[in-house]
Amino acid sequence: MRIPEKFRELKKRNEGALIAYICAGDPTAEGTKEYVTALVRGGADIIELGLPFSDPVADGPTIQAGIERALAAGMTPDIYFKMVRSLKVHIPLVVMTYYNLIFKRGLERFVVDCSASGISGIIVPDLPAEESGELAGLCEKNDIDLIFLVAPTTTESRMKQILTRGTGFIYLVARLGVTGARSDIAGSTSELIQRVKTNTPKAVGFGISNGRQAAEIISAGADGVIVGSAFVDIIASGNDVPRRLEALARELKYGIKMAPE
Amino acid sequence: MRIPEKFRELKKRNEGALIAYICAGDPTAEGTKEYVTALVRGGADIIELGLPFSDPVADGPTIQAGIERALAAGMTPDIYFKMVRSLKVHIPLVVMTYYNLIFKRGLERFVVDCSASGISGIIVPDLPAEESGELAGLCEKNDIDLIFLVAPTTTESRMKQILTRGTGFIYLVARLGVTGARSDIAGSTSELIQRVKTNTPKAVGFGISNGRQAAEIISAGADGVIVGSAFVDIIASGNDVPRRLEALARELKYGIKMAPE
Amino acid sequence: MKQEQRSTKFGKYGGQFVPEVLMPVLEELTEEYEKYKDDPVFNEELDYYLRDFAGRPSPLYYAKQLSREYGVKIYLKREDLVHGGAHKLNNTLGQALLTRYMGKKRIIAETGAGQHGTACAMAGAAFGITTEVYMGAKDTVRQRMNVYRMELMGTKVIPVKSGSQTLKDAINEAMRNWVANVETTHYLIGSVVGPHPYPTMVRDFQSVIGKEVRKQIMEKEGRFPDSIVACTGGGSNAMGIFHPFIDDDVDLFAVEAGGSGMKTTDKEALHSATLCAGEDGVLHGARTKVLQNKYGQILESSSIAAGLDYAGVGPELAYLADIGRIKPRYSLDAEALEAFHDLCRLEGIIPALESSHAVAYVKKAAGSGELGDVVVINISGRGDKDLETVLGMNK
Amino acid sequence: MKQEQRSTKFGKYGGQFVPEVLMPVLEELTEEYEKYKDDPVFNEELDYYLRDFAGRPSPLYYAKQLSREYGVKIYLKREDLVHGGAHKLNNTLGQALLTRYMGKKRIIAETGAGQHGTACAMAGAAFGITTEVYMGAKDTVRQRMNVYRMELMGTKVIPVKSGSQTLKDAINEAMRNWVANVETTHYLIGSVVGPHPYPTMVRDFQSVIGKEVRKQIMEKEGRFPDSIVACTGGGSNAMGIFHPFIDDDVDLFAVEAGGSGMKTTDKEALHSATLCAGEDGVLHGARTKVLQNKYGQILESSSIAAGLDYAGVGPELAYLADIGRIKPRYSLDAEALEAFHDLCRLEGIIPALESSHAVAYVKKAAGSGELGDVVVINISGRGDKDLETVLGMNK
Ligand SMILES: Cc1ncc(COP(=O)(O)O)c(C=O)c1O
Ligand SMILES: Cc1ncc(COP(=O)(O)O)c(C=O)c1O
Repeated sequence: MRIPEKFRELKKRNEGALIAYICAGDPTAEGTKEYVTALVRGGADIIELGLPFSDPVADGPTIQAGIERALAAGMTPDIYFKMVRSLKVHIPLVVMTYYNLIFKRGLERFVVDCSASGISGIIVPDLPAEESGELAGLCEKNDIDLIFLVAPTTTESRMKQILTRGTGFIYLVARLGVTGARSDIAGSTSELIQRVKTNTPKAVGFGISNGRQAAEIISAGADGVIVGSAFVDIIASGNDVPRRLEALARELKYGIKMAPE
Repeated sequence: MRIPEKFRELKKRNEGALIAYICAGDPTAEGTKEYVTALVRGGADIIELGLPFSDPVADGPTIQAGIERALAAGMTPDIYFKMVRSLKVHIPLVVMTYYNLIFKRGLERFVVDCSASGISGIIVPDLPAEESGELAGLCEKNDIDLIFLVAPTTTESRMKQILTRGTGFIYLVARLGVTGARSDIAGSTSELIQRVKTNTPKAVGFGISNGRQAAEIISAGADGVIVGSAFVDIIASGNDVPRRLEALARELKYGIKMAPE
Repeated sequence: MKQEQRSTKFGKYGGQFVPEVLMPVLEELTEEYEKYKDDPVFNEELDYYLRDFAGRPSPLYYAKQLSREYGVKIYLKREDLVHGGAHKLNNTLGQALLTRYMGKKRIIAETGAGQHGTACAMAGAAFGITTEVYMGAKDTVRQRMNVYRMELMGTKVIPVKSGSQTLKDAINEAMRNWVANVETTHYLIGSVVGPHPYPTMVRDFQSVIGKEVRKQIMEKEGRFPDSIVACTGGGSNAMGIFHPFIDDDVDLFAVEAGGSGMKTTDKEALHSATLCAGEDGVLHGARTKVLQNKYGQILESSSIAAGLDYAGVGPELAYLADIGRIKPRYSLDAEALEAFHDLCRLEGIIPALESSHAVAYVKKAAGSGELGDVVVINISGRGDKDLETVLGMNK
Repeated sequence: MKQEQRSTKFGKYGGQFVPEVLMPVLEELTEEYEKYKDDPVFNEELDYYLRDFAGRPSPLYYAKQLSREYGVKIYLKREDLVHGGAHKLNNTLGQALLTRYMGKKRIIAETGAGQHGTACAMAGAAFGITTEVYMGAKDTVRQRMNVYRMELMGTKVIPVKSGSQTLKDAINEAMRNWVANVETTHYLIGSVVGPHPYPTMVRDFQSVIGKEVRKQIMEKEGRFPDSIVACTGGGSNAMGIFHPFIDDDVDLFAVEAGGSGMKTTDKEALHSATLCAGEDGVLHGARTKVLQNKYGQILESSSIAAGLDYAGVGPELAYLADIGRIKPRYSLDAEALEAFHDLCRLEGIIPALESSHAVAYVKKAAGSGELGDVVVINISGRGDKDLETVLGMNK
């Protein structure tokens, strides 16, 4: 399923999107398949599936640890695409990885592999718009969305450039600081949501871990909520993982649905 | 007994002098008395009694160790003079010490103490002739001999100065190197003995440890032989000390007496 | 060459491959650096600190005995005499001063063995700027003395307990902190690596080395050297001494760490010779040569010299190597150790193990004629920090 | 003052109190030194090594933050930047060069903590002269790194196993070796101590420090400082910076090690403050102030700074103190440690614990006005060697 389709479907139901991140191969490729299924059951609308890179400078310690577990267990791009192809889910899948893995595979080959394995979008946290021309062209050619991030610090001129180039959705970096810091959410995040003037859906990520926060984000005007570390934490615990992933997804999705206008 | 008297007496018998060094207070003041007696029994003609100084730069490791034992056992100049006064020997006693002990006591007081306790001569290895004016004057006034060292390196001009100032005997530094190096004795030492042109008796020291060496020194023209480390070694052993001191003195004196002209 | 300096790239290398949050601060830094780099007041103040605080100029010493032994005329550029014991301070003083001119209140940095961290601590103290250094928790134990040195100078050393607890984790953590504090904080990168403008800026601050050599060698030889040899980790001491000679007829040798041999596995390289054996990639914000496996995963690098032990290299060096302006070479651990001993014994100068790689290459190449008659070696630092390593190896 | 320099004495101090064997070699050394000390060729060669090898001139650094904290304008003379990390090399280069001019083939020296030994090793290697250093066996264990440093530079370190196996035994042993090898060997004394001509010669070689300060302070302040403060063990860094100002209106403070307090027993002093608390005596070849008991036995001295831990002091300092030209002062261990921390934190300079005594005195005295408005402190060395000591104290 393509991402815009998913957002259109949700819009019709007047519902925000839950975008769930986990790292492929953490702790095994088989586990990932099971967890994806659990997240879908819990209500995730889009799954971001991390393709692990050895030097994940844009990730926090929790996700870095997940990446390290995945690498230690032997995850590679080849295995990744094979595994994705074998997933039987009917929601959009997005690959999140660092530019060097794409660069090394060859941009075209990477995009074609995405397309062939049923991936709908690509997020590259260390690829700013300025450097993304070639990849964006290939994505367009192959009907893959190239998703960009914007941050509270993003200047107006860069914002324009990003909004012109980004498709699928815009990833808003909330910079929440400590989880649950309400005032923060209400402040800089809603300000950022206002600043991002586009018809492309806006999803907010970084530091969201429960339904109440998710609700606030949606209330502030976002079209979706991105949750990663909270899921990776559950995976790291190794304890009753599928059930707890599903439960958290359900709580988040419930918060999103119940968010006051 | 005064030193010149001793040398006159020996000269009459056509005999060289055995000058024995030990360190006062090594390992105790009582021990020293006993050892002096033993040396006299063995035939020593003059005893050099070291007054121990904390930083004996002119002494070798053996004598340095003796000095350290004496200091550790509590030897001081006060105890030294008291002990010397109590010695009942009828040969000349010479104090050998470093200049700082003399300087600190006061030159005059030191010389008077020597005189009062029956000491006939003073050797100060770190006091060259140039610095010795005041002490020499006091020695003369108090009938104490001030004994100087000459070395193979001593220049002619300094030699003259030393020979003018030195009384009692002239201490020739043999610089034998390794004990028993015959060629060395025959070479630089006899050359030095020739170079020292004076009527004052000449005694050769440093590195002599047996009768044969003593004999060679006397044969080369010396009036006496100074032996220190060999005696201090016996004391350090702590084993049958008085008897062995006496035996070594006897061997040395025998070598001296038997020396071919 | 001139044109490249305006853009963010050196040919196809360089650029800014960083999270979006950092793009604005890099833009700001680029602007501010452009503003001050030719500002007379800024430069006068920097020159003052380089002279009175760091002890510049460092001598160019004719190494008579070494020359005789190696069979080529050797001059040593004595960065080992710079305050802190290495060239690192040239750059940290420059960036710390810039931090003050930019009105920022805080410096962060990452450090591996602690050399760059120490240089940051010195500059931070000299300018009275709050300084925090991220260091892998394992490195803080291995390099306890350097941690202590930094702390003595008022720098907060933050042990990073994630991942392998070494340099790469310290970089991640410093980046994260920067992301969270971009407005107040300058991230002080220690070599000619990272996103634009760092490679250019650090090169410029280190160029004082080469500028001095130009004057000094003219005084001594009446001409430029035939070749200049510098060890290359990230490449800052190399670019610092090379850059002022880039348009001259002087051969420039970048000597990397060949480690225990030029082999790699899927996870690690036995060396750190990125220019010699790396492939194009994107690491730590820039496109450059990288030690990586077939998938693009970065390899663990290896070298007896902690300061050379890095899987990337400055993008400008990658560019200059591609166009043939610099010659990438390597020395093995054992060769560097031998050269270390040579310099100690023959000249009474204890070089850093990093710098010993440059010396070792001269030893190896002098006979071939490749270096010409007069060589300048950049002695990038002193080796007191390396005694335990050398001691261990000798036992 | 001029007249004294011709004789072997400074007033009643100095002289030559050594075994007869050494008198001729001292005479020879005096003559040779007199011959070369104003020789242009000798001096040009020495200047060359001081500049290109040792890294001179060392900066005179205005310590802004320290000045503010202590309340007096402070300049630091940066001997910590000299090759080897201390002023010691100024003297060893001078004497090693003289050794070559005298046609001698071998240098011997004694060392305590290893600073002077290292400086000898550096000079020996630079001039290609066989160098042997005597070191107490205990000190070789305590200062293993310095032993290794010397050995790396080709110096033979001879562990002395007699006596207390420390500095005093090393001195004895070096003396003995000298006595046995006077023709071929120069004994390289590391401070302004020992028999004539050493106190004069070492002072002259170290005077490069004060000569540079004269020029530098005129450039910076347009006038001489009100006072100069230097730590004093044997007194070489102090005499080196004082001597060129001896006829000027500048107050000169010689700061000794007060150790853990100014008390003594019959065997040992808790300090090393010879000028402050010593009495006239004769030690190591010269009449000077000495720490001694009532019989004249030399006391064990004590200080947190190994380089100050000596029961004697240069005879010229004793003389200058007697006539009131220099002011003897002391700082306690704890005060020196505090100043050490101040300088690290406020200026990013890690001083030797020796030099920290001078800093500490400035801290203490700045308020009294005794130092005037502008003070120069001689930072005689860097403190990297002292980290373990400081670390131990802090725990
Ligand atoms: C003495 C020394 N030389 C060289 C290097 C390598 O860095 P670069 O290649 O940036 O000069 C380091 C890094 O720490 C170093 O400490
Ligand atoms: C750094 C430093 N300062 C001072 C001294 C004391 O010596 P002097 O008083 O001769 O300068 C030493 C002696 O080793 C030293 O290493």
